[in-house]
Amino acid sequence: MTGPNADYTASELLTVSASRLLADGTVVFAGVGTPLLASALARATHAPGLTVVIEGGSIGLEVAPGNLPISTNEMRGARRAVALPSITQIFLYAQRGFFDYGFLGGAQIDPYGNINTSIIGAVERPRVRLPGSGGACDIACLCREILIVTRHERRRFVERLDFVTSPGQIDGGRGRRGAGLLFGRVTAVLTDLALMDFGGASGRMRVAALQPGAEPSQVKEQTGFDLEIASDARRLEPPTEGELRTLRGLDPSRVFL
Amino acid sequence: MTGPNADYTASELLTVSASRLLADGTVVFAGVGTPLLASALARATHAPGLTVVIEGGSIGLEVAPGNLPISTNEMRGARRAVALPSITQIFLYAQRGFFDYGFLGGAQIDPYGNINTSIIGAVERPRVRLPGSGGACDIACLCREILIVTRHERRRFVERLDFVTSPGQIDGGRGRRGAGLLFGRVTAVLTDLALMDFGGASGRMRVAALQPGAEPSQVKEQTGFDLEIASDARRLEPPTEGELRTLRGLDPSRVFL
Amino acid sequence: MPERSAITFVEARRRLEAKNKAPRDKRMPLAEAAALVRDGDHIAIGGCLYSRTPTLLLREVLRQRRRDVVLSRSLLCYEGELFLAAGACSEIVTSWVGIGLPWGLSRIVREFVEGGNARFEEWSHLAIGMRYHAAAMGVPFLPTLSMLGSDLRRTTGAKTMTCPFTGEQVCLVPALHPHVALIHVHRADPFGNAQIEGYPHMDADIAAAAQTVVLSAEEIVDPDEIRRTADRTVIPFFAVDAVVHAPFGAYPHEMYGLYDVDLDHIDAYAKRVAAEGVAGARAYLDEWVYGPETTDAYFGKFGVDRLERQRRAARDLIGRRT
Amino acid sequence: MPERSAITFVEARRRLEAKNKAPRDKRMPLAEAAALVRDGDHIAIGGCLYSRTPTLLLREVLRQRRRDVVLSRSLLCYEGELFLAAGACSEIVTSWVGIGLPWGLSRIVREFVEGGNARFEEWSHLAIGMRYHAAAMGVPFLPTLSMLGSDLRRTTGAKTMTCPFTGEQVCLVPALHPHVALIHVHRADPFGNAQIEGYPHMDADIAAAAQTVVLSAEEIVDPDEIRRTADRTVIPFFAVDAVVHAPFGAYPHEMYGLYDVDLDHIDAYAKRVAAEGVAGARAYLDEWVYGPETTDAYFGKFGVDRLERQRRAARDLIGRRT
Repeated sequence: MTGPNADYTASELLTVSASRLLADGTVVFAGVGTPLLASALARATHAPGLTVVIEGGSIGLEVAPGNLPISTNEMRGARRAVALPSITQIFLYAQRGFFDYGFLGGAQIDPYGNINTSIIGAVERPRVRLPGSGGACDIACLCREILIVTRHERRRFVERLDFVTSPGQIDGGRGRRGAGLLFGRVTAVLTDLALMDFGGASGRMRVAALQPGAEPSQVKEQTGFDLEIASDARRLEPPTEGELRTLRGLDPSRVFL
Repeated sequence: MTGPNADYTASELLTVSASRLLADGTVVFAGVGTPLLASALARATHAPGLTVVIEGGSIGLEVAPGNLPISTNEMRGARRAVALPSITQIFLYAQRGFFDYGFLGGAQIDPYGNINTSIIGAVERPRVRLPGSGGACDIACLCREILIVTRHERRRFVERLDFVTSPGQIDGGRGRRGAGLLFGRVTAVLTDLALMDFGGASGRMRVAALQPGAEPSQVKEQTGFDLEIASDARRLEPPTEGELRTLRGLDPSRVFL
Repeated sequence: MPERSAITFVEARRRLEAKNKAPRDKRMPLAEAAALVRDGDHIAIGGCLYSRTPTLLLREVLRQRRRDVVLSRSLLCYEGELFLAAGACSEIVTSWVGIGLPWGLSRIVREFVEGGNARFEEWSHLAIGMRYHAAAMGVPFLPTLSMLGSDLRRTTGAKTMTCPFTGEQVCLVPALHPHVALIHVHRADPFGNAQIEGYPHMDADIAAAAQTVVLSAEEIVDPDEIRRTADRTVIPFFAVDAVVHAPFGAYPHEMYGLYDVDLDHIDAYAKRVAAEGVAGARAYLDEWVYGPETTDAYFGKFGVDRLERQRRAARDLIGRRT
Repeated sequence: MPERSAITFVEARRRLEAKNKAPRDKRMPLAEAAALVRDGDHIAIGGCLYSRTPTLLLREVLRQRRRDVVLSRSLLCYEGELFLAAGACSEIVTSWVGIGLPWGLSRIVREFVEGGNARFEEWSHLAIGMRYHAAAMGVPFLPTLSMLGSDLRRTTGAKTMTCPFTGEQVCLVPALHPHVALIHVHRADPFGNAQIEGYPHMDADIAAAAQTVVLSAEEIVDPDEIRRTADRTVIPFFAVDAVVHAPFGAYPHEMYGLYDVDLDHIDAYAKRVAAEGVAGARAYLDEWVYGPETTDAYFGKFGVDRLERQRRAARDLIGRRT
């Protein structure tokens, strides 16, 4: 996936570029895995004033390098937290508007950033029963900026979802407003190949920037729907030595990397 | 108000007979003053398993004799409490149905047990602006049994209210149901002259029992509306020595007696 | 919203999104924090009646001669009378106003409301709580079974609806987003993470509901102390805009476990107002609010012995906690 | 309610009104407490995923061979797999099911749901919380901005309405009143006053929402200790029906500050199920649930050293709480 001479893995690239999406002095609602690693990396690099929140009920946690939480509800996720409200309260803070960013992944993502983590096939008799929303649907409905971060695979980026678990831009345009979603929008879809947004006229997903070593043809080929490349598409900077060192220090045994 | 030879005051009589309305093993939502004294007296006499709750956010309090709370939100009301939830949570417990009894008083009470503690005169330009509902309207809407306890005065018991702060039986019959109140009803209106209920055919307040020394004529004369006396009206027992001793011990300086 | 000047649901969310949520040192002098209150603001007051009242903050708001504010509180104590008498307030939103049973009706509230010079918007106690809770939850309304069959439903503009799941009738109350919440707590760190002991009252919801939150705290602690007891934190820093170190910040009202209510002081005030009405409240303002230029001067009038007596009284009432 | 067998709003209130609310000693043996669960009951499980799970209570419910229960939980861990494999459960109500990222999809839930042998009713995480919260509040529904634009709204039967105050659209979710709540806490007195450290999860709402509440506690304390720290009580006794003294009652799941999750044990279970599917879960049931006749026998299989190791791990993670 990455350039031949790249000295980092695809998930390292993904995590580092995700961390760069997070501005200092903001609040990020992060799940475990890549989102939490990206958030911890951001805190350790350009965003020391970033506050991390996880859905189990932890505000301001500071993960211990090499001892990352595996679930959002466990003691490792409460490390150095400033508050431990109920799970319901955490989501109500999101609904109130306290959280700037929400990270999402997904088994299926459509051209408008809608996500399916529930069902492949029919609702009443699914072909594949996926784990479900968890907090994903809530994050998609309630956070100010929704950041979709995932590996770039053709089977994942599909023209039509079997089931919309987490609303993205719905059908583009005023889709969210029409559904009653007054707040929030998908501001970035980040993969190991590209950074995509919805800035085009069509309201569909389009490539705003390419990851180092990724070619437009490769991105299109790994996408299950017709994907526009912005004429002014940039090229993202590769991870720095410092970023990689810090990241690897956070997850030395590569539980999530 | 009480019999010529009575060796107790009207408010002592009222408090003692109020305490007898409380069954053991129940939960009472009490305001400060007579309700709290009656509840504490019940705990000290026939209902040791009575749990007292006050709206400031105290569950299971045990008042200190001679050091009674003056407000429902102060430290004296938290004495030996088992839980101190938020004010909102206390009322939500009431709404859920945890509280068996709710005590109410009132500046104006009509023949159906509806209560006014808000406004005498017109809403936009009141002649007398009373303190307001506090938790009274909530107690009237949410508790299982509403106990109205007050001095018996003609100006208080009126045919028509200027304002309904706390709904009683509304217009009798299915009045509460019609208003959407699925639960709770006024089971007793207790004064220093009589115990009244709504057991008659008319659904209006009627005398179910007379306080010691009180005569039907006296009760009618002190009531501002036509008050029926049940044919089987009983005579309430006077306070016992023990009840009076305990009660006076609770409020030796007679702050509320 | 029925009352004047609270913030609408959508606007409240937009303003919150625009706020700086960086954890930063928010400590500031009392005067600077109180200056975050502007003329015409809807102020939600923490604590309840004479418990955990942000007395020093309210005193400073009065000293800065704010005008035309709306005060909301679950139960409003005599701070309401002071704001009315000072000409600082023209509307109160509460479920009950007064000091307590022994003191009877508020003569000043009666004068202003009956004279048509102030508006008293009355909700049931739970309804006030539900309005703050709705705002804190980020929803435009909440349902309750209270106020059904009460004239309060009509006068407040609360609505009724039929539950689409059960067919039962419920009462709907609108979210209340104050411009400013003034809250006094036991403990806060410089970022605004706050902990309360004893009765939580409605403060956590008020803090999440308001656009601007001003905290005063008996004690400012190191963030590490908060992190060690994170499960006691009831207000997270990102909801807070200002932190003021204010020992005895609720006095003469009570602070759970720390000092008892000064009933002698309150009783003297009440007697004065019972006798002189608004003039009595204005005399109190001159003597206790406008007069003492500093917090020290204010507490000096009570005297150290009296404050110590009230501390001991609180210890006797609550005792050692484990 | 969309899911089978939860209690309706009005019925839930009636049943609660009829309950004995006397403060009495509710301590009883594990088996007796678990027997309060009946076939066909909707069981709400406290804690979340592998944190503060009422493991011993669930184990006993399985040992008593309950049938046809519905399980609801905010995030359902492998206890859901065990109930399905045991033939005890035909429906789960949750927002997510699995053990965690490293273990991938639940093979057993897939087999049962894809095979049409179990129903998986999925709500968003907040929606599950709002359903318990509505029931705890004693209202038939609550509004939320979540699930708007999601197919979950359609499949769950949640409704939408226009806010009568703002004209904005909101999603309404129905109250969820479980028949039984199984909750494990740090500390409870014999009456059922309960305190939790660390994450409160959704347990307080579940306790107020359910018709019957069964508590297990790491420690049974004297009521006076509760009274000294009343502001830490999250579940009041009048909501509780049974209290079981159960040290390590969540093991192999974690208990905040007391013992760490036993990932080795969980990983071994997961590997077995990944390889053998339902047969693997049944083998686990035989070895760890049906096999050990007593709690001692169950913990004997882990061994004292292992339990002590997990205690130390928790202390290292949380440290001393001043």
